[in-house]
Amino acid sequence: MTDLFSYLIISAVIFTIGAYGIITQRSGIKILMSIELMLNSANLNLVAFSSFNGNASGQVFALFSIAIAAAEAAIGFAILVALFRARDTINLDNINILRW
Amino acid sequence: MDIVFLVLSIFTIISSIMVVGSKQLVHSAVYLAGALMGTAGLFLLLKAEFVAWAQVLVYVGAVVTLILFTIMLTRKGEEENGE
Amino acid sequence: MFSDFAALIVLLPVIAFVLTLFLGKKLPHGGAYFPIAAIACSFIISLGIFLEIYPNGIVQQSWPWFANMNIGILIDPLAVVMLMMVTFVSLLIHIYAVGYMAHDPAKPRYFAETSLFTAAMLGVVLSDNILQFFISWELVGLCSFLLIGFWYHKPSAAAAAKKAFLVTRVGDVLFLAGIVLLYVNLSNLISNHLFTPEPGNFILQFKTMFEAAALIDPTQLTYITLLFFGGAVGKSGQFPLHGWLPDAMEGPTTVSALIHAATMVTAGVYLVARTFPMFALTPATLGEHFPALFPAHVPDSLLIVAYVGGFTALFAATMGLVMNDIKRVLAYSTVSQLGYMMLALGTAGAVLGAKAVGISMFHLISHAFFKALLFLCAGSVIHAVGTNDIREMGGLFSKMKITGTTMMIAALALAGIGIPFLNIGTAGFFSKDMIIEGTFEYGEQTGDMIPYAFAIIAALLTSIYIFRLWFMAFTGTPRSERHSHESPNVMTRPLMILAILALFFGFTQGYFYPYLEKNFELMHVEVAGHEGAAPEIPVIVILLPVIVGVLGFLISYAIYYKRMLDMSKIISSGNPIYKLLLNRYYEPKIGADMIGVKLTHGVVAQSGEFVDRKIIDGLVIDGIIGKTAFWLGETARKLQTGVVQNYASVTLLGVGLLLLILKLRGV
Amino acid sequence: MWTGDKMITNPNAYDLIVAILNAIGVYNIILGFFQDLGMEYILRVIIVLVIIAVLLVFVLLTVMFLSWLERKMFAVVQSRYGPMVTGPRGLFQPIADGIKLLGKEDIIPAKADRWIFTLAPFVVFVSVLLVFIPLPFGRSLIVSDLKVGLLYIIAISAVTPISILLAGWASNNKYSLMGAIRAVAQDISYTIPLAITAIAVVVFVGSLSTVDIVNAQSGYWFGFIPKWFIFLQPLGFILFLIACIAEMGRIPFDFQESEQELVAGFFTEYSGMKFAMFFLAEYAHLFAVSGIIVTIFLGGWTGPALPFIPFELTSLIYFMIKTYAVIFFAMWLRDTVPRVRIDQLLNLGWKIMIPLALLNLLLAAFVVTAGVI
Repeated sequence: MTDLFSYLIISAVIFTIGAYGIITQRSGIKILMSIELMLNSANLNLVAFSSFNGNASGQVFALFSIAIAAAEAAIGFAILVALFRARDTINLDNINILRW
Repeated sequence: MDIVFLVLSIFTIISSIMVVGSKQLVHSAVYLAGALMGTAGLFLLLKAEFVAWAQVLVYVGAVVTLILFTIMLTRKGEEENGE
Repeated sequence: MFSDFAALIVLLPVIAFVLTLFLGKKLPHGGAYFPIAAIACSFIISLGIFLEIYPNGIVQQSWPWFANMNIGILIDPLAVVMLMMVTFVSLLIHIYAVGYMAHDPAKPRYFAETSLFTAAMLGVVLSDNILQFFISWELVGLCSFLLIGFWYHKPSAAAAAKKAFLVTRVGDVLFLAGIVLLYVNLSNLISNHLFTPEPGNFILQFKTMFEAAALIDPTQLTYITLLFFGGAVGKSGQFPLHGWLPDAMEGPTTVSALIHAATMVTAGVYLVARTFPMFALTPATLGEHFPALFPAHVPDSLLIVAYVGGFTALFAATMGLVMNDIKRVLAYSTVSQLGYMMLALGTAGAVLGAKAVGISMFHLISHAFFKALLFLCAGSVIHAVGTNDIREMGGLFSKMKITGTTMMIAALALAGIGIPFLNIGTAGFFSKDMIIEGTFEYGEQTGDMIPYAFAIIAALLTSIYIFRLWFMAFTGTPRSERHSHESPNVMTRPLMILAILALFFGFTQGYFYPYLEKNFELMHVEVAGHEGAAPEIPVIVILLPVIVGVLGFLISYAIYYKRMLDMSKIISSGNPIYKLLLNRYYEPKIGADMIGVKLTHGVVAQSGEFVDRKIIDGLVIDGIIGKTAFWLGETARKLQTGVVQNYASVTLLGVGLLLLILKLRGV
Repeated sequence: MWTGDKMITNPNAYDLIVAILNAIGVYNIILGFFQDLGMEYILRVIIVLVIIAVLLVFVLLTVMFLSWLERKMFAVVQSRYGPMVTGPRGLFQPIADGIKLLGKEDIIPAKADRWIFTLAPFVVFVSVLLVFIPLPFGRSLIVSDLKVGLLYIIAISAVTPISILLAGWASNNKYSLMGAIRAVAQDISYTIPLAITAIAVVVFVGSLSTVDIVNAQSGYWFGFIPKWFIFLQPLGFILFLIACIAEMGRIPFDFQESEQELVAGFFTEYSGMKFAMFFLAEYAHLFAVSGIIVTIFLGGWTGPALPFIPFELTSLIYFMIKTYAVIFFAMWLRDTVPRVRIDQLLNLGWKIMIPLALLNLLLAAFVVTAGVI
C-alpha cells in the first residue's frame, strides 16, 4: 500500500503545474483549465487525507469542491464566450478593460 | 497495488503537463480529461468510489464538455492565439 | 378556545393581503373574496373572544422578542370592543367595495391594500406593548399613504397621499420620542432598583408601564403623555395637524370610510384611551401656576387633551359648514367628532376617572357606525351622480330611496337626535349626550365651562352642516343632467346593516359603560377620578344637546329646503368669514407655502446647502483631504494592470511568503 | 461513508464461475495447481478474462442481431422485405456488413486532427462497453456489483458526449461540428432529468448498487402486482424513458446525425473500421440503455422461478425479454415518429423535463419520509 506522502507529492506536482499554467498562459481557456487542475489537486489532497485518517469528511469536502468547480467552470466559460462575442478574442492580454 | 499507483500517477502527471504544454487547445482539453480520469483512478485506489465517479461525472462529463464547447464557440480566437 | 386563535385575527388579513396581491389578477372581483373571508373570520374570532371573556376576563399572550422586548396580545374590554367594531365595519366596507370598485382595473391592489390596512389596525388594537403598537401604527400610516394615493396618476391624489404621510409623520415622530423617553425613564427606574417588573413582564408592556407610571418623575410623565398625545393628534387629525384629513378624500370613498370610520383616525383616540392611566397621573401644574387661566386639580395632560379636542370639535365644524365637496363635509365632521372623543377623554377623565374611557369609546364606536354609513352613502351618491360637488346634486331622494333613508338615519345619529328621559334615540344621541354631560360635570366641578361651550356650539354646527348636506343632495330639483340610479344590492345591503346599527346601537349603553369602566381594574391599575359628589345635572343641560340638534335641523330646513334665506347673497359678497372658512382658515396656505416653501425650503434647506457646499465641500474637496485622496488614488490605480497573470503571481507569492513566515515561526 | 467495504456482497459472475467449477468438482484441482506454482492471482486473472470475453461476445452478438432487427423492422413497417439474401431471412447481413467495413480504406481527411480523429471512436466504443460492467443480466450474472453502480453508469454515460464532440471537431467539417454540438447540447440537457429520476429510485432503495435496486423490486403487492418501480413511479419512468431516448440520440431526438440537415452528423467523415465502431457503439448503447431501464424500472431479472431450471438461467431470460421489449419500443418509435425541432427539444428538456423530474423526486422523498412505503 502506498503511503500518504506519495499522494501528497502527486498532488503538489499537479498543483504546481496548474499554477505554472495560470502564470504563463495567455488564453483564457487555458487559464481556466489550469485552475481546474489546481482544484483537482486539492481534491486529491482531501481524499487522500480522508482515506488515510479514516474520516469521511474529507470526501464530503471533495464533493463540495467538485460541485464548486463545476459552477466556477460554467461561469468562467460563459464569461469567456461573452467576452469573445464582445471583443473577438479570448487572449487575456487584450482583455484588460477593467484596468484603470 | 504499487504498480497501479505508479502507472496512474505518471499518467496523471504527464497529462497535466500536456494540458499546459500542448499547443492545441483541444488537445489540452483532452489531456485535461485524461488528467482528471487519472485522478479519479487515484480516488478509486484510495477507496473513495463515490468521489471518484462523481469526479468522472462532473469533471469529465460536464466541465471538459463545457471547455470543449467554449473552444468551439471561440474558434477564431483560438486560431489567432494558437501560435 | 377562541382566545387561542387570537393571533389569527391579525394574521388572516395579512395572509389575505399576500394572496390577493399575487393571485388577485387571475380571480373574479380582483380576489376580493380573500380579504372578505379573512376579515369575516377575524370578526367571528373577535366575537367568540368577546363572548368568552365577558364580563371579567382578559386575554394575554406574550412571546419574548429581542433584548427586553416582547411580542404580545392583550385583549381587554377596550380592545375587544374595538376589535369587533374594526372587523365588522371593515367587513361591511369590503363587501360594499366589491360593488363600488367593480369598474376599477386595479382592484387586486385595492383589496390587498385595504386588507393590509385592516390587519395593521387590528395589530394596533391587539398590541400588548407600546413598541408593537407603534410598529402597527406606522404600518397603518403606510397603508393610508398607499390608499389615499390609490389613484396615483391623479396629481391631487398623489399630493394628498404625500401630505397625509408627512403630516402624520410629525405626530409619529413625537410618538416615537415619547416611547424613547418612556423607555429611558423605565430603564432608569429598573436599574436604580426603584421598580422591578413582575416576572414574565417586559419593559414596554402596557401593564409594566401602568405599574411604573406612578414612580416616574411627574414632569417627565407629562412630557411622555404629551408626546403620545402628539402622535394621537397627528393620526386623529386634531388641530393643528388636521390638514391631511380632508385632503385624504382623494382616495376612493370606501377608503375614506375605512380611514375615517373604522381604522386609522380612531387609532389616535385609542392610543390616548389605552394609555389613559398615565394621562390621569400627570400633575396639575398649569392650574397651580396660572390660576386665572386654568382650572385647578386637573392633570395637565388631560387638560391639554380636553382643550385641543374641544377646540378641534368646534373649529372643524365651522369649516364643515361651507364645504361643497360631499366627502369634505364628512371629513371635517370626522375631525370634529374625533375632537369630541378627545374632549371626553380630557374632561370626563379629569372628573370621572376610568369612566371617561367608556364614554369616549362609546362615541368612537357609534361614530364608526354612522360615519361609515355616511361615507358609504356618499359613495353610493357619487357612484350614481359622478361628482363630489353637492351643488351639482339635488332631488336624489326620489331616485335613491335606500341611500337617502339610510343617510338620513346617519345624519340623525350624527346630530344626536333622540328623546331625552325616555332614553329613546339614535346611537349618537346617547354617546354625544354623555360627552356633553361629562363636560358639564367637569365644568361644575372645576369651574371651567369653556369645554362645555365648545361642545354645545359644535353640536349645533354639526347638526346644521349635516342636514345642509342632506337637503342639498337629496331634495330640491336635480341640478345636473346625469341619469342617476340606486346602487346595486352589494352596496345597499351594507348600508342597511349599518343604518340598523346607527339606530339601535345606543341601547347597549347600559352594558357598555360598566364593561369598559372595569378595563383598567382588570389589569390591576388604579385610575383615580377627581373624587367629588356627582353634581345634580339640571334639566336644561340634559335637554340642550337635543335642542341644539333640532335647532340645527330647523335652520338647515329653513335655509336649504324652504329657501327662506338666500344663501348666495351671503356667500358671494366677499364675506370675509365665508372666505376664511372656505379657505379652511388658510391652513393649506400656511402649511404648504409658509412652513413648506418659505421656512423649510427657503431658510433651513438653503442654509443647509450653504454650509454643505461652501464650507464642508470647500474644506474637504478642495482642501488637503481631497487632494491627498486624489493623489493616493492616482498612484494606487496603476497597481491594477488588468493582466490576470500579475494578480495570480502576486497571490501565489503572498501565499508562499505566508507559508514561509509560518514555517519560520515554527507553527 | 463509502470508504469501508460492504459486509455482504451480492454474488457476481466470478462467484458463479467458481460455484460452477466447484459443482463440477474441478475448482480445487485447478486452484491447487496454481497454488503449487505460487501464482494464485493468475487464476483470478484468467477467470476475469473469461468473464470479459463472454460479455464482449455476448454484447457484440446482440448488437449484430439488433442492427439486423432494426433494418428488418423498418422494412416491415414500410411494407418491404429488408435484408433477405445473406443467411436465413438475411440474418447474417450484419456479418457481411462488418466484413465489408473492415475491408474499406480507412480515410482520414487531410485537414483533420489525426490524433483526436482516431481517438474519438475508441472512446465512444469503450465508454459504451464499460456501462455493461455493473449491469445485472441475471441473478449472479453481473461482472461486478459496484457499490455505486448507478452513479457509475451515469458517470460513464457522461463521457460519451466528449468523444462525440471530439469526433465532430477533429473532422474539420462544419456539418460534423454542428452535429457534435447539437449532440452535446442535447446530452447535457437530458442527463440532468435522467440523473434526477434515477435518484428518485435510489431514494426508495437506499442503495446505488444495481443488484440492490433489482432485489428491491422482487415480490408482489397484493399478491399479483410486481413491485416494479414503474408502478411506484410512473412519472419517473416516462421521464427516464424520454431522457434515455434523447440521450441515445434516436428518433425523434436524433439531432446529432439528422441526415436531412447534416449529412450524417458527427461521423460524416468516418469510414471503415472507425465507422464500424461508431455503428457498433450506437447499438451497444441501445442495448445498454434498455438494460438500465429494465433494471431500474421494470424489475430487472426478477420473475417467477421455474422448476428444474436454475434461476440464473431463467433470470437471464426474463431480463432479455424485458430488454427486448424496451428495444422494440425504441425501434418502433423510430419507425413511426417524425423528428422534433431542436428548439422544441431543448425547451422540452429544460422547461418541462427538469421541473417534472424535480417534482418526481420531491414526491418520492415525501413518500419515503412519510413512511407510506
